[in-house]
Amino acid sequence: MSKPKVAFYWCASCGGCEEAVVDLAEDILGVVSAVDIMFWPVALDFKRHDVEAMPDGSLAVSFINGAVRSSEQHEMVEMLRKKSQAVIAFGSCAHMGGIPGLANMFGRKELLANSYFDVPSVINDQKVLPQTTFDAPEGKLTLPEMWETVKTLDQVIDVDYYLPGCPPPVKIIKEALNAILTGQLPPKGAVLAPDEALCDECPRRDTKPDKIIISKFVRPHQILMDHEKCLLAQGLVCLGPVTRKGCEGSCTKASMPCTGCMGPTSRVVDFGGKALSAIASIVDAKDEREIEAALMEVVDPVGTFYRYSLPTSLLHRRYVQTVKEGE
Amino acid sequence: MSQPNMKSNGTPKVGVYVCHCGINIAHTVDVAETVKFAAKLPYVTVVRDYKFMCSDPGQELIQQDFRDGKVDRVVVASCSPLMHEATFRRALAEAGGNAFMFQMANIREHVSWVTLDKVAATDKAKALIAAAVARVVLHQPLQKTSVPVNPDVLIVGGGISGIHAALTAANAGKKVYLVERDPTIGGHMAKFDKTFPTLDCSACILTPKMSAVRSHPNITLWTYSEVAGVEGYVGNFKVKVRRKPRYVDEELCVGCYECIEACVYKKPRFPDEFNVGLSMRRPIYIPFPQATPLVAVIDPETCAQIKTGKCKHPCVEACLRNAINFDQKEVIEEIDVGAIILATGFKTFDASRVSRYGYGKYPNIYSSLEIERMTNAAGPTGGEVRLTNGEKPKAVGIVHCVGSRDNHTNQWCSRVCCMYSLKLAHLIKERTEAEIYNFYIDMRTPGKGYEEFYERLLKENVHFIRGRVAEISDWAMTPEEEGKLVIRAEDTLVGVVRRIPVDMVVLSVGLEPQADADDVRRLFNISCGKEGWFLERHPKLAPVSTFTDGVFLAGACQGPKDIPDCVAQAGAATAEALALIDAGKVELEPNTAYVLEEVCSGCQTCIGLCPYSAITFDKEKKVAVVNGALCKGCGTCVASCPSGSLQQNLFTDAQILHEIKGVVNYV
Amino acid sequence: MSENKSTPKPFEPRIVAFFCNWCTYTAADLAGTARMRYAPNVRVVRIMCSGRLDPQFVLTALREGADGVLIGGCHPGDCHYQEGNYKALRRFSLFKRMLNDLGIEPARVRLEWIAASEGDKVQRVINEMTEAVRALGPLKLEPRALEGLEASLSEKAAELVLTQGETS
Amino acid sequence: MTRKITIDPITRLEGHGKIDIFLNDKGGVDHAYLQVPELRGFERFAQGRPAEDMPQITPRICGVCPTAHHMASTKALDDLYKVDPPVAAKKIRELMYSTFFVEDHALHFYFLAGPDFVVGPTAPKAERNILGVLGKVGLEIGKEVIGMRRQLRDLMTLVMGKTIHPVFGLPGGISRPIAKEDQQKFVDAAEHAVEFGKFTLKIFGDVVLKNKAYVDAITSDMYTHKTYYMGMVDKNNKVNFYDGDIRVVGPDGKEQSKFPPGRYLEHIAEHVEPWSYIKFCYLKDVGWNGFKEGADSGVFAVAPLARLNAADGMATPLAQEAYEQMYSVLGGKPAHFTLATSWARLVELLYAAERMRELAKDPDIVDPNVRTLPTETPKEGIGIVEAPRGTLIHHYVTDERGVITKANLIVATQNNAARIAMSVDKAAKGAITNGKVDDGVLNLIEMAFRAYDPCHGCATHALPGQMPFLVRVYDRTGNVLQEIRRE
Repeated sequence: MSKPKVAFYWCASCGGCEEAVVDLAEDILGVVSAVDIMFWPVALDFKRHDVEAMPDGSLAVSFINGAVRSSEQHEMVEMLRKKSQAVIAFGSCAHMGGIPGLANMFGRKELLANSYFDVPSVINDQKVLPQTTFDAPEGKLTLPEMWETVKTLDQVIDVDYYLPGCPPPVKIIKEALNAILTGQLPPKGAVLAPDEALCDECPRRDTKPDKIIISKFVRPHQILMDHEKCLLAQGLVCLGPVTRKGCEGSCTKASMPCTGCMGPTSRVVDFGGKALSAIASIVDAKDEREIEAALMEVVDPVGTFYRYSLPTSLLHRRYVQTVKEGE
Repeated sequence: MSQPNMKSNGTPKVGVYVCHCGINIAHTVDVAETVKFAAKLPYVTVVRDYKFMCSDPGQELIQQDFRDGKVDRVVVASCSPLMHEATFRRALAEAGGNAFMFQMANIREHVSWVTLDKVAATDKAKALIAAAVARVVLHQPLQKTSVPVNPDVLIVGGGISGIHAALTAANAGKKVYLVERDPTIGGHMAKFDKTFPTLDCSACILTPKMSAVRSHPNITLWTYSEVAGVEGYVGNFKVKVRRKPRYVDEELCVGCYECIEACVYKKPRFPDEFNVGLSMRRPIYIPFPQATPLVAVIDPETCAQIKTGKCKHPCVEACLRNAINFDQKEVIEEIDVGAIILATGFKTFDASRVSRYGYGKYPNIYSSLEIERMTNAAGPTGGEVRLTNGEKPKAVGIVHCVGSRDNHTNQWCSRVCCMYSLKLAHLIKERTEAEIYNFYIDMRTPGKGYEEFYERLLKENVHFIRGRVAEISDWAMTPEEEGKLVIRAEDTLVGVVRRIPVDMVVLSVGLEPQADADDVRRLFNISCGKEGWFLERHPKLAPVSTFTDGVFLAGACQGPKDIPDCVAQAGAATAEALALIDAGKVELEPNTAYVLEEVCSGCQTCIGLCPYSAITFDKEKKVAVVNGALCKGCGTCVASCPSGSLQQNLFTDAQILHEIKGVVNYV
Repeated sequence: MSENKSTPKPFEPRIVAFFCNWCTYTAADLAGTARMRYAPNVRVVRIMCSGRLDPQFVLTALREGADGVLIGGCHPGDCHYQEGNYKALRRFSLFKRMLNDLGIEPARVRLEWIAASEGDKVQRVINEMTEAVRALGPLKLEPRALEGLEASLSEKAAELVLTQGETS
Repeated sequence: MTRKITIDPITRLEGHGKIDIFLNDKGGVDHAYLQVPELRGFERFAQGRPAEDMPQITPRICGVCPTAHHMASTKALDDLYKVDPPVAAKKIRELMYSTFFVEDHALHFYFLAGPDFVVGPTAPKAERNILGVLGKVGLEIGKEVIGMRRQLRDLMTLVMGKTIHPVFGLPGGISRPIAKEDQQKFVDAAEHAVEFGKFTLKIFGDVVLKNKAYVDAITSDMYTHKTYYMGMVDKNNKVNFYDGDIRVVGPDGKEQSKFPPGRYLEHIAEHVEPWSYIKFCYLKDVGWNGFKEGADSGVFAVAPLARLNAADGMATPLAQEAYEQMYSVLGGKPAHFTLATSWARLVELLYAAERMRELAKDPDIVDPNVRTLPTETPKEGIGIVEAPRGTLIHHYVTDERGVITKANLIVATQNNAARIAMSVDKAAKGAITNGKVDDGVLNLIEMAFRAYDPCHGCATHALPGQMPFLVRVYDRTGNVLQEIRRE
């Protein structure tokens, strides 16, 4: 019986997810022997027309990381969708939009203007902007056009499973691979990580006071953290209680609060909304002014509560008229 | 909309029943249209409309469909759930269903009664129906839990209402705690000489009840005390009572007055509260001869010993029973009761707020309460009505509606002023033969024997002038007005402005909520109406109940009342309390929170948020645990649970989110 | 003459209200009993306490098509459950900042303290808010997914909450 | 009528570079353009975020060198709050950074550039990958490489929280100290790394330098540009990755300028072209004169070879040895041979290992005091480090609450962008004659910029640099005559 065929693919991502796969280290050899990797741009030779030539559904699984930002990425993932029995959104960007998703707070036009006009090191008197088509003396040059909005993988194609994390913890990747190889997958749509919040496996868990009531939230650079005690109890906005476990508290071990890259549990429909609710509720103040003072140091609610998940927020963003460059 | 949970429910079969409520709904909402609409909603198997769903035949429609297996859950679109939710839940249960497989759409109070535009009203009704259907699809069968009721009763306020309630409950064999703020019970009624319309002696009918309270084996009387805290819930309240030190041992004192006579203040020089300042008392005093308990009390504000510690305190020596004890401290009593009756009464309107009536500016202008004391045989003047110069008044004006029916002060009618004004007119005339002028807006004399009493006063040649008094001054325009108080008012019957010179004016002040009514209502977690009177659960159908189960209202704290009404209501409130107690247990709405143990991460966010300490942390399982008996179902913890691992029966995230989807995306 | 056809229907705001059972919901009943007329644009979802209000509810309402959300709770100190309204206030104070950063006008999401006796306030607030939102116009949100997937997304959300709705 | 060859990332995915080669009728190359087709706008959406989040947000620009972004960002925060971290914090940061360098340089040599040198540019493409390398050097070594990498990354995880996207950097220090009992692990790993560095250089010597074909390739004109070079140096003008001044030398190797990070704007400017999303850095005081070589063109290079050119030597003995050996073979400083970058990288690897060893043994690194709390009101901060791929600049302006109002990020590959474009053009011109393009030819072109290890992920906040290729050769009517693909 032939080995299952798998593909790894990346969209708008940082490459950290590929690195995470490489971090399987010795185990990667095990994986390589258990499956046929048909397609992995970063590491192996492959041919697009080979993929095109594959019969639909001939790939057992495609692991796709990165947010989707352009029609070209869209084309590619749609093709992979056709060729694959299962598509797994790999990592925070494919799962929830990830950090690049924060770009949805702004228009593409703003991004371009800022990068090519505003930053102090640029000297651009002619106000030159990269053009989708440009007639060089020798001929026509083209650049692909970016979408106005960063999208998650399941906002452009149907996704079977999600592997959360920025990047997904090696342990979670291994377990997912095993589940696939042994055919022990949960129902479609599931996130391939435990459905409990991080506190459950956080090394600081047993230091929690009986009641967590915060008189004033602080930012990490404002205090010397206790290296044992619950970070939330120290007044830091730690999203461990909101966030899926699976990383074993890699950030809290380093005395830094959880920022939520593993995303919410299955029982939460909007990560940011829920996180905000939990954090605001434990403030120990009753009148408006006190409350605002207590929450003052949460200077950036969107960036704090939707750090990795803005494109999946229920609001998503206000409707924007897509603008062509230069307009 | 997504598939509901088939495992536990099977495919839902929703029955939708739209009520016309006569024409209350049907007049504005196109019922037929909503029925057509509802029929298309997912999982709806039966849709009916009916004139009055709450009627027996209406309920029978539901029950029949259930028995026939046509529906397994029900939406009724009619009035507010606060009105009839219980009715329909019962109907469903009686038919063998589960009472909580039910949801109500409020298309009367929230739609037909507040909307003129029929199209808009129908549209809104559809939205609410769609929401109810979307939600009921996810309902789960639930069981009510019940907890035992503590049979003891707390009664707050020792006026006639509180006294009557206490005696009634005690006579029914219940243990009663009666808490009164003043040193004695009796309230306002104890201050009156006579009561209208029968003119029987107030003391004669009240004092026996007062001493009955004192001596009743089932009644614990705590005067000079206040409720300091209330916790718990219907059937199981935990109450803290603060007993202020009176510096006289209640058990030892026999009320012999020796200590009072011995006081270093040979002459009484402090305003006497009971006589509303018309007379003076000493720092150590007994409010009045029939005070209950008949125990002296020392006023720490005025007692030299307590203030300076430099008093020879002859009172101590004077007391043969060594009852006086300056070391007495405040005591907090903690009691458990099953029901609470509030009978905290009223205060009278401060006449000086209407400056044009000259109260406090001119001599011989009195509030009605002051005259009540003056006319009282046991009062400061021994029952004589006298001017400040000691002479009898030859002409007295009685001004009605001072602080009542007046947009500048209080809008409401105080209900008792007309009658007590007539009573005072009679008493003053009886004692002084003076000419009495009543200035009234309307004479309001509903009540047994009241109109007859009015007739009688007319025969007694008391003058009645219909018109609101404009001003009272000492400004004389004619010789005969010299040295008199001149009442200027329009006589609306004759249509002329009249100036009536009198020697004495009685201002018939209205009734107002107690100054601290707002604190008290918070203490007992009930509401006040806009005017500040305690809010009854329903003005007609639940006039002595409040929105807080187990807390009942008696007397004027709920609104102005005369003595008969107060007593009647006290009886009613007691009956409600007894009904609650004798049922033995209370059923609790099962809308409690619950933890999904298998997925709770033990983050403990919820624990500090529960106002009832109903959530604890299981150190073994490392999960939060909700104590269903303590949980009141506010759902705060659910909204705060960071991982959605806490839910609330009847208000799960799923149910509410579906209701929202339904209410917005109903077409 | 053909103008009538071409002119679109005037914008009618859709507002979802979350009313506390003990105060604002009762007040709304009172307004009804007193036959106070007010704008028909608000649809009420009853909750036991403003403290039950999860910001996810507001976000869901807006995502589903509401142009505004009104939250009604008991006056400070009056909460039937002692402190639920303070929790609502805490969440709201941070939430409105976040909405603002996301470009949602403050007037679209409003928190009001309305006592059981204040039927007239229900009337006033609903009329005010309806006009305020009407003035702002429809809340247009970017579709979260490409054609076709939007539905399946909300399905998914529904499934998620359902699986947990079962666990009672 | 010109023909057009497109060398395009097979995935057609933004972030991969894309090369268009225009051929003239004689089949020679008119011009070859390297395009970078994506922008993610981190600089824009950094605005409104609290500054202390930057060390966690900016690494998402690139998951291959997140530690570099993390460090640059953290140093920018020190400057922003004008706070000086305790000695232990500084040393631990540099320890981590050295560890990262060893690991990253190793990855590049063995996995990415290695195939060209170890297996050979003209070897069959199927062998020209990590497996080929292993075939040549033996599986044992392969295991050694993987094992080394894991050992180092485990230590990075221990201190930085995560290796991919670290979290430990804070203004004024780091989030938590190193436990005494852990110090030995670092010492062991460092010793191991030094051996690894030596032995990697040995492989390079054996396999590459003993092969005349390579040495010729390295020194061939096709891979040579006489430009300025930039790198960070310590006070003795020795190479330093974590801290120091920026030094620029001219094509003649003489110091052109030397400045502290805070003054970068006086020396570095960015030029925009309409045909690429990447911005091209140049020396401000020389000016932009197009894609040209020489002293009058502001074009300059960064990354290993540039760093070595810009410095007077290495701060550790073994590395200094290797440094001298390299220049003696290459015929002195500065070396203009692009392909020598891989060699320079191995010299740096050895330096990083030695530096790691020094720091690992330093008693200071287990001092519990690793934070100085900021007291100043934040305003503006600049942080510069040497990323493996070259000079990396983070520059933030904030309001008084420390919320970013402006951010400027200049990354290694932008600094190299102009020179890379020139290299590709030159290599194409050298490699393609009579319009014949085959696999070997393509590799010759690819080698020209792979040596820079360009990270377009960093450069445009798109994806990291190793690009699979598609080459289409069109005839006059635009039909595909020839198609060649490769990894």
